[in-house]
Amino acid sequence: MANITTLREAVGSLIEDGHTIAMEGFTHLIPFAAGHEVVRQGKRDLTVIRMTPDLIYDQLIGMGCVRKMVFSWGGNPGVGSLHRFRDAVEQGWPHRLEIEERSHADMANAYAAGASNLPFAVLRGYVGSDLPRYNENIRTIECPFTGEQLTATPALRPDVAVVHAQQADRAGNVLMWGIVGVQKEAVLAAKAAIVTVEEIVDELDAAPNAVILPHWVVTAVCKVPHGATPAYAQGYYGRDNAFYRAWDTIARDRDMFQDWMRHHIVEAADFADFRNRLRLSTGGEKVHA
Amino acid sequence: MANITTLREAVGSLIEDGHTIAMEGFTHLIPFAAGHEVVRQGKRDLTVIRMTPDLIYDQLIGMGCVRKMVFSWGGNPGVGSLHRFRDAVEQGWPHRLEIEERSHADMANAYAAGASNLPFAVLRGYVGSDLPRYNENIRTIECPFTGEQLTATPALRPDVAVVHAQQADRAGNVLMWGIVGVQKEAVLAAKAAIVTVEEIVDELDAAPNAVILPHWVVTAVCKVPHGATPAYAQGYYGRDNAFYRAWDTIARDRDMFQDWMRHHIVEAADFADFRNRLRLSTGGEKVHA
Amino acid sequence: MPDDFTATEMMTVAAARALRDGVSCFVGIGLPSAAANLARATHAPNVALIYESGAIGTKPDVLPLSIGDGELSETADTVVSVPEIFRYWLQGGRIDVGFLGAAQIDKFANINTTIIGDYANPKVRLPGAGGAPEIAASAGEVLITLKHSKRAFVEKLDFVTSVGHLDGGDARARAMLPGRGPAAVITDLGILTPDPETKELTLTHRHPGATVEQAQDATGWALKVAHSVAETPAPTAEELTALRDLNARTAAAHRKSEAA
Amino acid sequence: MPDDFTATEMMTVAAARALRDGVSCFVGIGLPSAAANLARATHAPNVALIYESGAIGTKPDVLPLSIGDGELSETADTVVSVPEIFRYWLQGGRIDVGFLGAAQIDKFANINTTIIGDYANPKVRLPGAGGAPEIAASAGEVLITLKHSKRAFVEKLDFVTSVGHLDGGDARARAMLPGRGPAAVITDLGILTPDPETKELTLTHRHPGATVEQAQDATGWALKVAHSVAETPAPTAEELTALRDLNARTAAAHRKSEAA
Repeated sequence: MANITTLREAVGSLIEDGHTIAMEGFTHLIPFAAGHEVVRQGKRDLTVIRMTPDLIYDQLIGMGCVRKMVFSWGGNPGVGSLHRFRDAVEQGWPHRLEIEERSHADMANAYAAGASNLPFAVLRGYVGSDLPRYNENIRTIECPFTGEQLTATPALRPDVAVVHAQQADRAGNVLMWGIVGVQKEAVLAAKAAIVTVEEIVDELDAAPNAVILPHWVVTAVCKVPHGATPAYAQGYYGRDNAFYRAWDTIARDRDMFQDWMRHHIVEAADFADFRNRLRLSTGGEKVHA
Repeated sequence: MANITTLREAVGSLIEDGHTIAMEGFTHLIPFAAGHEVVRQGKRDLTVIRMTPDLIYDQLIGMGCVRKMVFSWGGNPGVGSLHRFRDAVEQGWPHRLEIEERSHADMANAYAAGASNLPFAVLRGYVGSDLPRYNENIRTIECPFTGEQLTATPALRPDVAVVHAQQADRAGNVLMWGIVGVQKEAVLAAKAAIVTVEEIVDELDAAPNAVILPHWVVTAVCKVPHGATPAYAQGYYGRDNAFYRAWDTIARDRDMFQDWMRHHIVEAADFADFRNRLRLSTGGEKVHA
Repeated sequence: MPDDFTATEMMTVAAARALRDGVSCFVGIGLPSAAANLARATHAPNVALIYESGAIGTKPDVLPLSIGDGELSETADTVVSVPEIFRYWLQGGRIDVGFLGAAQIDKFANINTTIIGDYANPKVRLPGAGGAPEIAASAGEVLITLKHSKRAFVEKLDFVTSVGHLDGGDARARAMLPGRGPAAVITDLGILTPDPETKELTLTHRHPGATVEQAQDATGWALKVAHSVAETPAPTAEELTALRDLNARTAAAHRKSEAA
Repeated sequence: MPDDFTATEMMTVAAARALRDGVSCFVGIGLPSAAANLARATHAPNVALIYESGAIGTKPDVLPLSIGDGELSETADTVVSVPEIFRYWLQGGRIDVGFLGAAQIDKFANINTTIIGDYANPKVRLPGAGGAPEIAASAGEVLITLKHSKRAFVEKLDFVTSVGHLDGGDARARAMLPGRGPAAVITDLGILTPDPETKELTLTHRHPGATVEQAQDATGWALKVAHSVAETPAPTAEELTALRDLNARTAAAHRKSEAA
């Protein structure tokens, strides 16, 4: 049932103001192109879920799209802080950001519970940690056999999951490989799923037991080459570590951030245009998608 | 830490009378060679866990090795009954067999809970079924968020898991592909694991995200070519459907069963010898392992 | 129209027709597997077949003898672990149709595959539950296929392994079961569907050559019969050819594997 | 013996030495990753490195900048999903050593990576928990490496993100925590290990050129000092070469990827 369409159409028709969305991809395959499209379409009042908010949510937060964020590690990997996230939490700019903070183990289990149509997940988590004091959604549950106290955490059930993958075929079956994170769980936990892919091929040359999302669990498939830039897509391109470092400067200052976002993303026609603008602004040449 | 050794040594040193063992493999990769070795060594008083007891446990039950069986589907796939299992349950021959009966979904979740070091699993299971009336280990648990009633089932934590795989490397890293069942979960849920393999190779040519058991979670690796016969090993040999059908006749009669087991398994030196005896008794030629 | 077909062929064809194209179908072994693969070979090329062994989107060219044959894995879109298939796919609500067989069935399409007689002291020990209790609960709807006989269609099950419509009416909804439950029971004599209100199985179709009386005689309770019982259209030439080809390929493949 | 090395090099070498060969090690990013990979390049070639991104048995030739670099996946024995890595491998009890960094640490090696100041009204919002709370709880033992300063080594944490020895003594055992907790804290000045009884961190080693007084001055509580404080052996030529080669390869790879 996957609809092979444009990213503009997929984001426009599936993501609504006020929705809960999960854009996943653990360092690898982060759906940046889709994040930009959400910014361009000016979505508002979103609850955004992501284990590692990374630059993709720093951009959404700074542009005022986000009401609440559910996350477990909010840094710029290998660089330092996410300044727009910090500014929202520390100074309430551009507005107050509600946060629900968990651990990686919790969120990974909570996505798996969502994919499994369970209302909660059970884990050995948080013993001795202060996190449960600040998150009433972290509770305890007793084992009915041993009496042990374990952690219960509510399943994650986003309205829309957004992930990026290497390939889809013409029916919309999706193949990803390498670090696959919680993408399958996020897609299966969600009511609808948008998948951007590097390329659409006639036939997926999948290994036995490969990570496949069949077309009938994907709502929309959109071809967006380099759609995970500045993250990486194994077999296609590496991580743009320089961009991650440059972001530290861009995002540190509110005005610089807004100018940069306006020029590179808001005023861009699409992700290919963003890549051209970025290449030009960093002294490179125009590229053709 | 995997010890590359003989199956005789592995079964002899790791499986003790009274142990709880799980020999898994879902139709594919059933560790028949290991089952024979347990019979040959005359292990007794075992609790045996397996989703689909198949011929491997029919043999153990008929030979009197088993005190209790935990299972979810006890038939001869595509053929009919497991006669030794039925004889034990219906007539108490060769002695009374204690059974703990669950569903596939329950056992799959319970292995996953064991692998996750949780005392129990939560599932949507058994609503309206009579099974919970006859298994006090099927209980209910309340979601601390929604109040929903769900099924709780105790984790499976065998003393020893036994599985068969296609390949290991010289360090004892194990690779399997195709239908992988609950083998990874059984191994990770167990205190010790024996893995028989078709071959030991210099280097595993594994796909990204392949199903691998690293050597440090495997206790013993034993090379046993055709070790899943009469089940199949993808890439190596097909399922011996004729044997599955012949078993219906062999196992239906107590004497015929005992004679067959004595001649083909108990008196065989090892699995290669079993295969020769089987080939000879079915009119074929002697094979060399 | 071919006039020469067996009751089993008619049953398989009727069961296959009950599967709509484009759905995801969790397939039990035996008759359900034959029907599901016949559907894929005829009117439902885009059905996604899922087996409890973990094969997703499998397209076997021959019928598997077991639920985990190599053919299922080799022709699948992918194969996942058994915990995953039950957690993410079945319980996760991704299965439109569950296709089951049974040893015993009652008038509300509850089924028994566990035991004949007393549980502690059984007359016949059947294989047991397998995946059925959760397929019956979680699939969007359930199709059941089994041969019609008084031994199978009983007033009271010796053991309820997997739920149909419980004691009828809105019992499933009250029990918070995720799926809608059995939509049809296809036998070698006809088709039974639950009454929209009471959920009691009602004979709506009789197969060519079979009579309402035969169906009633082969049922262990007073079988409800629809106001007007339609005759199931006989297998078309295309259906019969597809089914016989499938069976012939299956037999040849199994002979070959046994000779190997 | 090379006499020219930085305090960071000494810290990395000392942290690497703390990792025994043959263990399975769940590696945090940053200093722990450098130390673990240095260990693998020197005395611990058979250490199995696991990253929370799902890479198992990874053998990166350069240091990953992020926890999920392609280098980790390409050189791994296999890569599993993130739920699996936390469920089957960490919580499953398959990890011998967890290797963590921290922003703040207290005398019982509890750590803070969440917030400086008040949670609702923070002075500095740090990245947060990541995998640390469950690594700290479930790994067989924990190694922690961070630079020594009064800002980091505090009397009272602003927030306990991940447990060390709680309030000391047998508190971990009473809390039913699966792992034994922090076994050593390796800083740029020396090595602290928990007192066997009280579990209070105790300075047992000072690095060459560092003094006990420096360590005490850089600690926000009255630092307990072992009866006899050993001098950490300086990095060997082999260790320094391996570390510098690793850093040089890493810098070259990152330059190359940026130029690409």
